[in-house]
Amino acid sequence: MGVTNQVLTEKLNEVFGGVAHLLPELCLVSGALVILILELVLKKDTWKLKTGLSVVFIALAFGSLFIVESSGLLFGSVLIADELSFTFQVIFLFTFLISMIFPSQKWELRKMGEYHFLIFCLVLGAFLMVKSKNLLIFYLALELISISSYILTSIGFNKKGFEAGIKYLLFGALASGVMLYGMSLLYGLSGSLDLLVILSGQMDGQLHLIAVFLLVVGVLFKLSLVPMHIWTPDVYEAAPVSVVAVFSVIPKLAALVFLFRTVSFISDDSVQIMVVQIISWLAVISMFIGNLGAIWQNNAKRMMAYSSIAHAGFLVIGVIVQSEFGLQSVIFYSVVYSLMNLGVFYLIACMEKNDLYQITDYRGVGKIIPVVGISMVVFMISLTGLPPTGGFSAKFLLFSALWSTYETSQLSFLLWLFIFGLINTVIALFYYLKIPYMSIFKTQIKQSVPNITLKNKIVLALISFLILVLFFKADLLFDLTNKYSFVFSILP
Amino acid sequence: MIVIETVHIDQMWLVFLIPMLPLLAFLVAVFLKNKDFAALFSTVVSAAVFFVAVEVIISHYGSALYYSMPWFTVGKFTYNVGILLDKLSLVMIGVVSLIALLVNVFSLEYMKHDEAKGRYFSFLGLFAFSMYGIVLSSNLFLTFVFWELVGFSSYLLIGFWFQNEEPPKASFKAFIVNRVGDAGFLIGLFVVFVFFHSFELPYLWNEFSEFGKPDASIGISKGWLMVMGLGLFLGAMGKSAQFPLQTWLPDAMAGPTPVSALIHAATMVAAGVFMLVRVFPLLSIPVLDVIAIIGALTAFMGAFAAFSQNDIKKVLAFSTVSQLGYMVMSIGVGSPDAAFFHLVTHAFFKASLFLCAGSVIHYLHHENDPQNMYKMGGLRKYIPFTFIAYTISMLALCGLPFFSGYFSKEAILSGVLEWITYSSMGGIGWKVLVPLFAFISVFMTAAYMGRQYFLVFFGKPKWTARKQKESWYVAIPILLLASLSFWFVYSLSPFHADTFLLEILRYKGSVGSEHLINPVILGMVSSSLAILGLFVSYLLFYKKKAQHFLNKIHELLGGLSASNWYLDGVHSILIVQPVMKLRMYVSHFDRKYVDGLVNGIGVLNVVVSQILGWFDKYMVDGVIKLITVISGNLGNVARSFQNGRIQMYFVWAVLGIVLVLIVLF
Amino acid sequence: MIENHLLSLLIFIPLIAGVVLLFIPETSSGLYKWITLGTLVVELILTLILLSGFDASQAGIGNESLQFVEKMDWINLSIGSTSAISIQYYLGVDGLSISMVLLSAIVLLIGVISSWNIKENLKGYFSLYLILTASVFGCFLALDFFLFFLFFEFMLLPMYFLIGLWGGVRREYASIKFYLYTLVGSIFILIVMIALSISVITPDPEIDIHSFDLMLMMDNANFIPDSVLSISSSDTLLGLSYRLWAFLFVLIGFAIKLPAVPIHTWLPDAHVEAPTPISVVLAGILLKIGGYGFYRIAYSIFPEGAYYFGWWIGLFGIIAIIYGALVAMAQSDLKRLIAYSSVSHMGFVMLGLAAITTQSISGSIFQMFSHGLISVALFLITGVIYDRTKDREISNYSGLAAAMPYFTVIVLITFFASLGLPGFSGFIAEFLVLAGAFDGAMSSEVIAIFMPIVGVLGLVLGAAYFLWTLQRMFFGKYWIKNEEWTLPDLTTREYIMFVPLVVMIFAFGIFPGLILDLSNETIMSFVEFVQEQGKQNMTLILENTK
Amino acid sequence: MDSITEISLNAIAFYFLAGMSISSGLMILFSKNIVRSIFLLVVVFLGVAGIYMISNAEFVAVTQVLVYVGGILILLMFGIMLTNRIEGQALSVNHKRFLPAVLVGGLLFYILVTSITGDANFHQFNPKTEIPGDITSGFSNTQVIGINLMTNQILALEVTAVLLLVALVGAAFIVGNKLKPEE
Amino acid sequence: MIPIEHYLLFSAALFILGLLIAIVKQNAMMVLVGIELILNAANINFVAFSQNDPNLSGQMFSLFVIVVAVAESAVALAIIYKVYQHYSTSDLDEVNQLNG
Repeated sequence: MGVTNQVLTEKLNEVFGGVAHLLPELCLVSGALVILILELVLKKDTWKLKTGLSVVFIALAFGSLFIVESSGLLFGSVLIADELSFTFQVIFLFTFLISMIFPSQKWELRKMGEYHFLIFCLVLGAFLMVKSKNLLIFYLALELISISSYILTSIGFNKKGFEAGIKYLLFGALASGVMLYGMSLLYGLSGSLDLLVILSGQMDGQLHLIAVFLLVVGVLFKLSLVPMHIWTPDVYEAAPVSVVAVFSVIPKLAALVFLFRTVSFISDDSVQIMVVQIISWLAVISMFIGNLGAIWQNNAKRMMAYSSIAHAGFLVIGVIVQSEFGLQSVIFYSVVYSLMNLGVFYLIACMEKNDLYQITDYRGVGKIIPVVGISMVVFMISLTGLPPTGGFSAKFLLFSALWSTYETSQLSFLLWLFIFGLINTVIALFYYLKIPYMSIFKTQIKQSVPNITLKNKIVLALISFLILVLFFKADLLFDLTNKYSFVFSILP
Repeated sequence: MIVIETVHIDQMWLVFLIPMLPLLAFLVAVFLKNKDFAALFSTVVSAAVFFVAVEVIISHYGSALYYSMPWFTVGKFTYNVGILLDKLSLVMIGVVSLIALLVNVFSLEYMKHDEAKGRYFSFLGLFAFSMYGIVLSSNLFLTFVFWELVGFSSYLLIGFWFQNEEPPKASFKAFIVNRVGDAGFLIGLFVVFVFFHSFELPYLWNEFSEFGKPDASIGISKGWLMVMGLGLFLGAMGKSAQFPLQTWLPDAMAGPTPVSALIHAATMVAAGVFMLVRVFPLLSIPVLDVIAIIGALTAFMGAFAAFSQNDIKKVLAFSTVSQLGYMVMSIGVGSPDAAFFHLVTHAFFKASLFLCAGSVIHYLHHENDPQNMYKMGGLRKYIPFTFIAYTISMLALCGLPFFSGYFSKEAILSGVLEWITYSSMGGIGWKVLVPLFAFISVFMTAAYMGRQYFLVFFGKPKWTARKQKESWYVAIPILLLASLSFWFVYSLSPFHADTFLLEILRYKGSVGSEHLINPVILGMVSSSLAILGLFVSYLLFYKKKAQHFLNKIHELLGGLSASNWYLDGVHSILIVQPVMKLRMYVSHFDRKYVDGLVNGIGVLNVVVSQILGWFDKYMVDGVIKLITVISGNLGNVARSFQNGRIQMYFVWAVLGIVLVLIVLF
Repeated sequence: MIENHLLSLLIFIPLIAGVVLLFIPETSSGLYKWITLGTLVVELILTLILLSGFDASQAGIGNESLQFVEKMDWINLSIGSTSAISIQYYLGVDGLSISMVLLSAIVLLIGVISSWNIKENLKGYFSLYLILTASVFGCFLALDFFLFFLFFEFMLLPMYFLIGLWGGVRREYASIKFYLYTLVGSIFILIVMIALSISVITPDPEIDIHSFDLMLMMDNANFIPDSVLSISSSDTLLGLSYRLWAFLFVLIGFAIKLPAVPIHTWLPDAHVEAPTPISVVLAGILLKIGGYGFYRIAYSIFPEGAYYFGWWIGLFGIIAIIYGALVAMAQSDLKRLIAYSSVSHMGFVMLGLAAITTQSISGSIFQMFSHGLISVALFLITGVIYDRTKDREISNYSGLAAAMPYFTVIVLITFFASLGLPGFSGFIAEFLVLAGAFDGAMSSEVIAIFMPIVGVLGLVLGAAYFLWTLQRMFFGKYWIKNEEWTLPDLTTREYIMFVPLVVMIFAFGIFPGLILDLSNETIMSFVEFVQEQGKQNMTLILENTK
Repeated sequence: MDSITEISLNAIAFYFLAGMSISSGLMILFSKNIVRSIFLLVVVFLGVAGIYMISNAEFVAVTQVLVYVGGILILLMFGIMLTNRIEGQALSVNHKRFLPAVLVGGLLFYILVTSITGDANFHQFNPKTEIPGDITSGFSNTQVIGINLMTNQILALEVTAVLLLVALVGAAFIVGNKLKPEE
Repeated sequence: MIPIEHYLLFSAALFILGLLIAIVKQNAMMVLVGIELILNAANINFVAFSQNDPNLSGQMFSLFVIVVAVAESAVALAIIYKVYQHYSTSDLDEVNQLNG
């Protein structure tokens, strides 16, 4: 027993040695708890205080991200901390921060402590997801994100919110059930819960492939990629706009990172190609469904939901490519994507503040308020992927990576992905342009000038500016990611 | 063979004045708003040009001077601007400048009261400029440039009275028909360009040491040689109104009459003949055959059509067509010298005839229908100078001895006979039509001219008399021109043309040069034909004999003649209507199919209008529609998964998974 | 000093002016047009300085032919440690672009003058106009594919808004149609651009620097040996080598812009709905970018495509000539007619290109220049009538010459210039194209002999619809449909627009050397390059992909 | 595992429990009576717990009984009570989409069964040790679980804690919030 | 020992049953029932496989799954309750204001 105790102690030391590396996560948890307690203690409407506290904890988490040594395997190798997870954690915190400074609505979410608490937990889940290397941790992270999301969807406390909440929940539960089933099979087939061990082994037999795919299904659910995309429009339409902004960025990108790891861990080339092929067809279908579905939408958020389905298709190109170039590009794309989505949802929030919900309500707004008009154009052009915006650089880099992989591998589905992906840019123009079209070409029906504060304008201008900078000096960001030659080195 | 001498610009500067002065007149008339001054200036310039031309002719006659300078360079090929001053161009300049001067003087009176006199004289200047350009140019490219410009100024002059219904249409037609010819010219030029790499006439002549046969080093096939020749001839057909492109010329009479005299009788229409004479060495035998038959046909058709015209100018116009046919035919039979000779004589007497007609019209211009011959009559007493000039010119046109027409017609006819003799050695075929038409035309020419003569100047006046005298501005030009139709201008002997005009070409006719037929006999035959023609018309239109017979003929052939062989109708059916239909079809095609690729799909689709409503309910449109319809429908499909029922979402999701799993295997 | 950055100045002056306009308060809105005018005058002056410094005798193609080069690194993306993507700010002119630059300066200046009576939202209009100006210049000056693409795409936005906000009744539809078509085209180009940038590396042994340098792309040696776009690649797609696909894609991309026939339908709509100055810019310059792209990108980078697809390019050129003319003849709207005449005239550009002879290619470039000027005048003519009556139906007018004699003179000259009357620039261009095409058809058999012959027919048709219009609208008895319309003759401002145009159309017709000499040396090298390299590449490709 | 013929008590129990569970499941599927379905669900859960029991997973089995039967089932009953107006008649549920459900379900089942009975290679099931074998040797299953929870899976445990907190707070928040935003 | 394939077949059957229930039943609570069955199916696999695993990772996993299932059910119940308040039904087909 003594020996055992000693081994156990060592084990415990090893495990808890990793705690220090979880400082950012701890900051998030403490932020969540502090605000929750504050909510219980303070009864007054103190949304500014709560928001301020959130921002402080975000800042703390952000700071601690830079403090902790961010590399290696943690907690008995259930977590990977590397630059990849680091980058995405930064993106998550940034998104969180922006969502905290969204224009205040009539139904102000930020006065509820639970709102802060839930977003903290959601971000925590995302943090864990980008680091997870173990199926169990991944499952729990996913559920953490999911359960927070279900509640956040309903946080508007209106009819549609609850409807969307239950739909999201049931669909999510089904998806995670299916994924679990796949996980259980994987466990049986490889004898481990460690992702690397599972995927780097020999893979033979149908069941193995089925299991891998069922695992991927759960990821696709968060990524809102076909066929697990169906919940997206309903949820985006019903949830409050700042929540949607978070939804459209954080869970999606977290899932993307996990998917990237999953695919890159697969050591059997033929299996990897098969999985990649499946994903690339799904990506193509997603682009089409997303873009075509968006065309006739009139609700701005619902349209953006379809847009995010389409963008999921673009994002997974980074997974499909499986090269350094692709990884750098997909990071670039993710940053630009977050910026664009935050910008658009910020804009939508500004409009909702003035009771403008439908795209047709936006008539003439851009004409009256040029900042809104210009930033609308910038965002939409960027979402479409046209120069001179970051959206173009991002798509351009991603497709360059795709082409270069195609050149070396000569896999024909990559070419189709390449072509269909670019064709989709044209389809996308139809609906993206609808917003500036309405707001600039049409004349206003309501006579009152929408109330857009200076702060709103500054934020919009800033985001637009960043998007433009990411075109004109794309290397500022791209070169930052250049040192990330890590992911492939971690493979045995 | 006259050696062509390349000279320096210093020796040529005077020649440059010839085209440039009219251009100056044009610019002055355009930019100075004083129209009287413009008219005067134009006349002065014409006179100056004439004197310069005389000076140039005197100083350079007998030599062949060539000057060329680069215009622009593309690749290694240089397009030149140059002057070729040989006997041909010198004579032509003399003819053009003289007629231009006289027409100008005539116009001073004729256009006296016209509001837009300034415009008229400016156009005349532009025309003269372009015409001199054709005459003087040393290369085919430059010729083409001026060729088109002549067409343009003709367009302007025909459509001078643009407020009326007819002139714009006529000018439109003239230009388009000319363009068709020019298209042929262009193709000819391309062949020249591709095979000879030069447009310079002296160079081209050198390449053809034997007529119609280029040096072997050129490497041009017979086929291309023929294409080249026919192309160039097509150009001439347009300008010189040869079958089937002659329809524009009668219509062009809608322009002012002095213009008809200058352009549509003497100069511009002669440009085609002039050009053919210039490029004569380049034309191969098959091409010449085509030219001959087309010319003969045109000569006959024109003469035939002239018969039942009531408009005084139209008769002359058809006569011009016929005479141009003569000239072209002459080239075709290998007598370009005769053709050119006839060009010169014809220029004078036809210009004179037109001016006479102008004088008549001017005199009657208060009448209701001043150009209808049946409303004239007895004019000889009222405008005696016109009558005199007309008589002389008409006799010249008929080809009677003592007049210039006799010489030139005789030269042509002898050429034709030589040709038919020479080429029918292997049996007589269709070629016999050429002399046949040629001789019939002599008779017919005299007949329709007689008709006009008697209708206009004899009989009882059918108009209200007034006191008005012929102005000297009118009388002098027509008399001068008429006097140039006397035999002594060209040859001492009234029966035998021994004129320098038949010697001016560097080359003689390609066919044998000895006279196979006695010129005197030939002259007698042709004169008797002409006299017969005049006599017949005298009986029919002066003595009013055999009116019944006339009516019969008229009934039978009047329509054919009056409508110029229904050529307009034929053109309309063969070309205009198909093009008009085609444009509607193509436009419809464009709208419906290219632009509306998807209309078919659209019609099938009930929801089309609803779908399109997003942009514009009533757009009838295109590929955009294709995309909108397709993507709209697909969009609906994409959305139809989203029926809001969560358990259906389950079904779709699981179905998706199952499908992927099926694909996996 | 100024010579060193002349090209940048050409691009940035209007850009800065456009931004400055945004900060001028609405109260002094009268200032906008003057600033814009001033900017464009400066542009013209700069262009003239450029012309005076341009050495037309400099032969060669590729790097050695470039002048006023400005080159610096712009975006450097390092991928891992082994490769990088380098995007350069690379400007320069050579014989292919210099005449287009001149054309842009002229047309854009006239565009401003014709914008004088724009009434609403002046600030937006003129700043968009200036941004458009900048991107037009950028497009012609850029030698880096990425930079070119940036300007090419960026042109769409101002154009979209200019048509959509200041256009006619169906402006919104027209603007979105214009945008979509051109975007489809640019997607085609983008595909090739991506593929090229991955295949082409700077000759630098250290690491692979993927480059967008258009000059590098012209040399087969700069392609990564086994990349699919390299000449040695044996890969095919549907039986066609990738290089040929790439050529085809670029061709389609620019053909939409040109526009070639089956994909031209955006043009009539965009023209009809656009305000006059925008039609002017659209017809005068934007269409030329399509043609310019053919030379600069399609033919230069993939010369073998010129041989492989030459026959088809020629055929589509011919179809455009005839088809455009026939459809133009059927139009009842004057502006639509003129729009279709543009389709017809741009067909000559394609035909000239297909033939690959010095004459035809010079002619084709000269045609772009000349059509630039003539179409501007044509659209201004429709503008004159539209300004007065807000109606463009041909059948609603007759005998306008009586009411507007001076205007009619301008119309007459312009129409005749457009139908190719000698003495005007259009004739020289069309003659060169057709002569060259004839030569090409005879000597190299890239195109068929019927093409130039049918092209000549196009000249007849061209004359037909222009003169018919002239006859219907301007001659005959004076009659207008609506008694209330007043049709005064040209105003001073209109004279200021028309007279220089007519003078230039005339001057370049009399002295075509002014333009032709600028590009003659370059074009000779270009033709030689395309012919030699094209044949060589063609045989290599056929061997490799056997 | 070559001893399929070797019929042990375990095996009999397994097939009995499995059969019971599946038949109860089928009855749930076809029954329209909600209350009956819930009780049949108890049977399924118990059956599954039994299978855990015979598969050396006593702790899981107990948890299953406690949490599912004791917790989730009660929750479900509450839910049904709260969300259905009880007016005397039996609580019933409508069935829809039977055809598409059977279609996709059948297909999926077919795929799963063929792959399970096909070439799946479970016999070489050879778990990679995550803790040195000597730690777990000599411990009972429940003890091993305990050690694991405190060492390897400590992070999971903590995350689960947060997750439960979220669910708790969230559920209370959703149901208990008194704020009334305008619709 | 019971062959592992039999465990898998059993769990597969349960999985499909759960799926069918989730799709077919109109009542929101019954859908949850179906999902619980799916989770149970996964758990059976975990437990079955962990028989050979000295670490018992599978059993651990199934424990966590059970816990998460509770949490999920709790939240689900809360939301279904609110939905019922707003829609006066727990029939999911009638809860479809959001579509398209």
